[in-house]
Amino acid sequence: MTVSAIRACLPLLILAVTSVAVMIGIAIQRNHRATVVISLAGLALSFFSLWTAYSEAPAQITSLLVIDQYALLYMGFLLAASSAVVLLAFPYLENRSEHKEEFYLLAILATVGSMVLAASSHMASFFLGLELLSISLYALISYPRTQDLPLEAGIKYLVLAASSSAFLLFGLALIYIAQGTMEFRRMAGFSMDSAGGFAYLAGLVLVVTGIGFKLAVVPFHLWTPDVYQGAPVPVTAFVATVSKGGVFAFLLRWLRAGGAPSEPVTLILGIIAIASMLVGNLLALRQTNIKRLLAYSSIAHMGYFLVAVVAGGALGKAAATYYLVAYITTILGAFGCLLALGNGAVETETFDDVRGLLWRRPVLASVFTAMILSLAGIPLTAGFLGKFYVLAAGASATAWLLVVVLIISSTIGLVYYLRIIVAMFADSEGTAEEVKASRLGIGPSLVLALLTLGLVVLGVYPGPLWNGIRAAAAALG
Amino acid sequence: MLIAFYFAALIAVLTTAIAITRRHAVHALLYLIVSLLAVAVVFYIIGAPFLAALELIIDAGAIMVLFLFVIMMLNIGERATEVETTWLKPAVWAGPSALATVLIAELILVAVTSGSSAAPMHVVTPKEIGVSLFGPYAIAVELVSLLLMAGLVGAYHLGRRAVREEEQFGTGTDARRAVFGRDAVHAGSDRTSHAA
Amino acid sequence: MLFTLGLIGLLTRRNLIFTLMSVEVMLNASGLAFVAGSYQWGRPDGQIMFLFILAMAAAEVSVGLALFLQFHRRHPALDSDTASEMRG
Amino acid sequence: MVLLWLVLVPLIGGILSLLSDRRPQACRWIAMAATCIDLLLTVALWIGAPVRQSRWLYELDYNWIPQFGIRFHLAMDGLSLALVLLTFFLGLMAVLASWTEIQERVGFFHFNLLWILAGIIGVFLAVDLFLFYLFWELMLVPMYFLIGIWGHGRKIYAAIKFFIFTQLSGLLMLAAIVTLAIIHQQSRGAYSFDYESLLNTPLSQGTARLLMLGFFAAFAVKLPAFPFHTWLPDAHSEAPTAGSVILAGLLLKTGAYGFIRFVLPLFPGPAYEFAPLMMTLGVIGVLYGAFMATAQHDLKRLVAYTSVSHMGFVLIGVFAGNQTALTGAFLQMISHGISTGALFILAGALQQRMHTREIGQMGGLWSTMPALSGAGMFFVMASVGLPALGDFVGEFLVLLGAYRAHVGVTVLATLGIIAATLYGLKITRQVFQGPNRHNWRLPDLAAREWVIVAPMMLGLLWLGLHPQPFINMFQQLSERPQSVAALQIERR
Repeated sequence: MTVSAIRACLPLLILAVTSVAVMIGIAIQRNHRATVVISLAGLALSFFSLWTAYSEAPAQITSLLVIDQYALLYMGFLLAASSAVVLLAFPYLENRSEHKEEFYLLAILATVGSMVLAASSHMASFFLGLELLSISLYALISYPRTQDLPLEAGIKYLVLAASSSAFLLFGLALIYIAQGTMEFRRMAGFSMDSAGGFAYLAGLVLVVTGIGFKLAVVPFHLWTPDVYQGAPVPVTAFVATVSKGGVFAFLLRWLRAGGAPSEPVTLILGIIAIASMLVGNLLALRQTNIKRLLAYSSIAHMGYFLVAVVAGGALGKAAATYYLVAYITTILGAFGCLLALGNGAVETETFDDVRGLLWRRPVLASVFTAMILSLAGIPLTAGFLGKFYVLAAGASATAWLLVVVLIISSTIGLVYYLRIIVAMFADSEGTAEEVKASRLGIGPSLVLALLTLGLVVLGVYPGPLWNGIRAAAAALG
Repeated sequence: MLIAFYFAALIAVLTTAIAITRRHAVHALLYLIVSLLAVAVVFYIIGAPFLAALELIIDAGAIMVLFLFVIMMLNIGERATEVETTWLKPAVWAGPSALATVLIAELILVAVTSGSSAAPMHVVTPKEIGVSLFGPYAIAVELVSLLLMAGLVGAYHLGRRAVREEEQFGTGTDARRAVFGRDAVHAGSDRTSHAA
Repeated sequence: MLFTLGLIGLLTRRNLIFTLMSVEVMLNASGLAFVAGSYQWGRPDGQIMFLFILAMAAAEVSVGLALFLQFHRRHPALDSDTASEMRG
Repeated sequence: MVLLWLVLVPLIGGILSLLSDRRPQACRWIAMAATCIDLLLTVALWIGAPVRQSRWLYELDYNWIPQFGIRFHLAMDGLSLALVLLTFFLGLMAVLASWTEIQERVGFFHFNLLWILAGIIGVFLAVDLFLFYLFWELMLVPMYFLIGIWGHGRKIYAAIKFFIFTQLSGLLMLAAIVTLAIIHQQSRGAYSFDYESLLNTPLSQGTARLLMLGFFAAFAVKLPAFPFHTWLPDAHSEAPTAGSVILAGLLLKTGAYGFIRFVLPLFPGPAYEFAPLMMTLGVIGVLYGAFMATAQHDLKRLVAYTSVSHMGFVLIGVFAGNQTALTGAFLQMISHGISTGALFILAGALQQRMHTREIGQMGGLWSTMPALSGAGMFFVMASVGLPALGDFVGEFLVLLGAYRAHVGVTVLATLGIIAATLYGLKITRQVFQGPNRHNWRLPDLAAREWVIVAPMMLGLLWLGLHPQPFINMFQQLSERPQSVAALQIERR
């Protein structure tokens, strides 16, 4: 390992060291606040070391990792999202009786896994990053291990994720058998017609299955609603942002590194995209639990991403990335609001819980409304510009079917987003007993404020970020 | 050689099929172990003796014992004793042990004949694995260590009893500690075996 | 072949221990495939991959079993059908 | 800079009134001040309008998202000037009309009201298509709240229906806009959403047709043209008075404005091709709206259907393909905004007094409220198209122009005017005149209501007796794009 290589993967190293530090800290003395401080410090240090790494980019670290502008950009998003989750989780965990500290340890490990995904250029690192992420998530999802719902969610996730990993591995193995290499770069020149073409194809399909599971797209979406509902809110936010973000970063790079997206994969992804958009939105219509609703809507959102991915080209990649950033910001904000609404013991879940919210806690309700509007893709929010870029990507690739489905399904989506808003604006006279509003801590308030700001900035003035994304996408090749 | 390969593979498939159709968890587990043994033999035959050993030690050994522990722990209670008596019947052990014997015989056969085998075969030695593990795959090894750490922490957190739970699972503690001890040992063995 | 069997096991058995075992079989099958690939190309990569799979399987199983233990304390049946309080 | 303030003042006013939610009276004054300021600004712009040299009277242009060629580009010509004037006039009336009607969450109400106005102004001023879409959407959300929170009856249903119709069509338009920009990029090498540069984008016949349909969807729903009108009666009748006024008086105009500003100049070829179809739709709208209106029992629903009828005239006028009809459509837009707005205000006033909108429950109101009934009669007559009032001029010019384009259409549309007298008579007979069977004893127009009704009457009279300033505003101050397009149609 040369010095420059170390500098290049400094963000990863720092975070890994942080996880060890947190563990040692826990071993010495359990102190919730100190653990949070260490974790945040680690995340922040790692974030700032991105610039150090940037000076070395692009760097190929052995054959496993490639630290280029693209990877660093995604790492930045992931780190930011992870920090937000940590800040949001603090008051949530503060009110619980069990051990709290391991949460941060696991969250940091999962973030490392996700970052490795963003930078991986080799099957082994991809697989290990993914597993690091999943295994941390199993434990995180069932973190309140004495309650039924989280346990159930954790078991469901475990069983399905483990089998999807097996699928993925088998697919990777088939590709390996067909090609004899595990580096993505070297796979590019492989042609379908040569020997092992069938194994390669089967392997591709299996890999797409595995990735599809992590992204929770139809037809691999079955776990999503249960996990979203069952897991504690910070973890749900984590699953929705850091986990999906990492896998998504990988997907883009993989398609890119394997040459132009090969025909069958694009076709499969296109079908998946359409199915996800429609199924996600239609099923979301029937939900009364907000967390489940957001789960189904996330399925639909993944469908929108895939539209940009399928569209391909420089515009498609950049659009997908922008959409991801917008989505991360928004969904973090939405879950942050849900967190702020609950008071530790009770989680806010149903429409009834938010009924008349506007008149009880106007500021929070406004923030939540902004988040929902962004999810729905109403102008002046990040979500709109994301959707705009995706639409532009789809139109420039003349994928008309996808564009039309996108339009129709996002109109369907409006119906249930509006239902949430309507519930918030309805009269609260019906629910006479006022939920005792817990005071928001400084951390969550800060996060929510920043997220709202980000939402508006992304929605109104996307120029700088868009430039960065374009550059990063260009670095991808 | 080829016959031996297919024979071992056949046993692997057969025992797996039996394993997943058994009603009793312990029976299934026993057959599964035999299946893993068969896979280990296959590894040996196709030139990965080091992996064959690892498969034996870790997969068939550690992980399966982990399963066994948990299955046993789950049955702690009133009906545990009578269930346990049925487990220990010789009939249960007959099938797996017979198959295992066959495998061992085959392994010995292969080991004896392999020296004289005509087919030139690339055998990946432990040294070769070690070199590439700490060469190009050094980062991956670090990742594995993080992975194991995550597993450890997660299992520790989830397995811990709830603070205010009744003491009815009193005997479980030691066993669980053993489980995690095993995990740690396993992690250690993984690392040390890399060094080999 | 092993992989398919594992898959069948996964789909048919409801008992959680069995599901986990089936997953184990599937992982093992993938590992076998990697080793076979390594054999075919005469390179150690596949075998190293198998090592990683082994490690990951161990971690996964330990977390999974811990989860099941916890679950068992609440629902002694250990049947994944009882785990359906939430609408699927 | 003034253009920016036109948009900003309502936005800021809205936020101010939201902040002073605790004191309802303050909110009302803030809202009134904001609309007044803007109204005065607009009048000043009108008076101080320079002699035209370029296409626009006033212009404002900033870079916004350069990567996509998106600019913050506002511009005003005669057409938008007139519509902006109408917007603030009706906005002021809407604020006054809801002075006593709205008692709950006053701050938030006025916030929504002012933001809708800002959105509408933006729509009228934006000449960057992306910006245009943005304002187009900005109108929707507050309108949704307005109907959904302060409406009556099945307000949620009406609000959602309104939202979904407009949003779906809006997204289609967005897709068309994006495609247009991409085609521009392919032919000229740079993305652009700017109106003027897109005007010169070369389009193949088929693409132009498809794109036009995208725009058409959005504008036809807003207008509303015949098959897309079903959201309108629900939304209009369930909305609070101010909401109905803005919906009928202003939101519908954005659809017509879109046709005149974008569809005709951007896609002259397809516009010409589709013109017969559009005029047919217009005629159907005229007749269908009029007959449906006659059959209604709900006063607000009745007025809502008259809007469908009147906007049918506008559609005919826009696609008739000559300057006369286009001018007629323009005048019709303005006067319909005033007359229908006034009718909704009066219907709201009646509802506030009688707590019903059933026409069957009314009758003989003349005896107890002579002033209100008189005003009602006046506006009904205007709506029916009585000479000397605004609507008459518009309809007359539309028919005159349409006669040149297509005789059959004109004859049928004239039938629509006759049908209009039917519903006009129905309102007059069953609401204001006849025996007072239910023995209503109700207070007559209050001073505040006089303040609302009188200017609207004056406005209609002005439009009816001396429409020349407005015609000038339309023909001279903004002649180029519209008339060019119209002439293009004529020439082929």
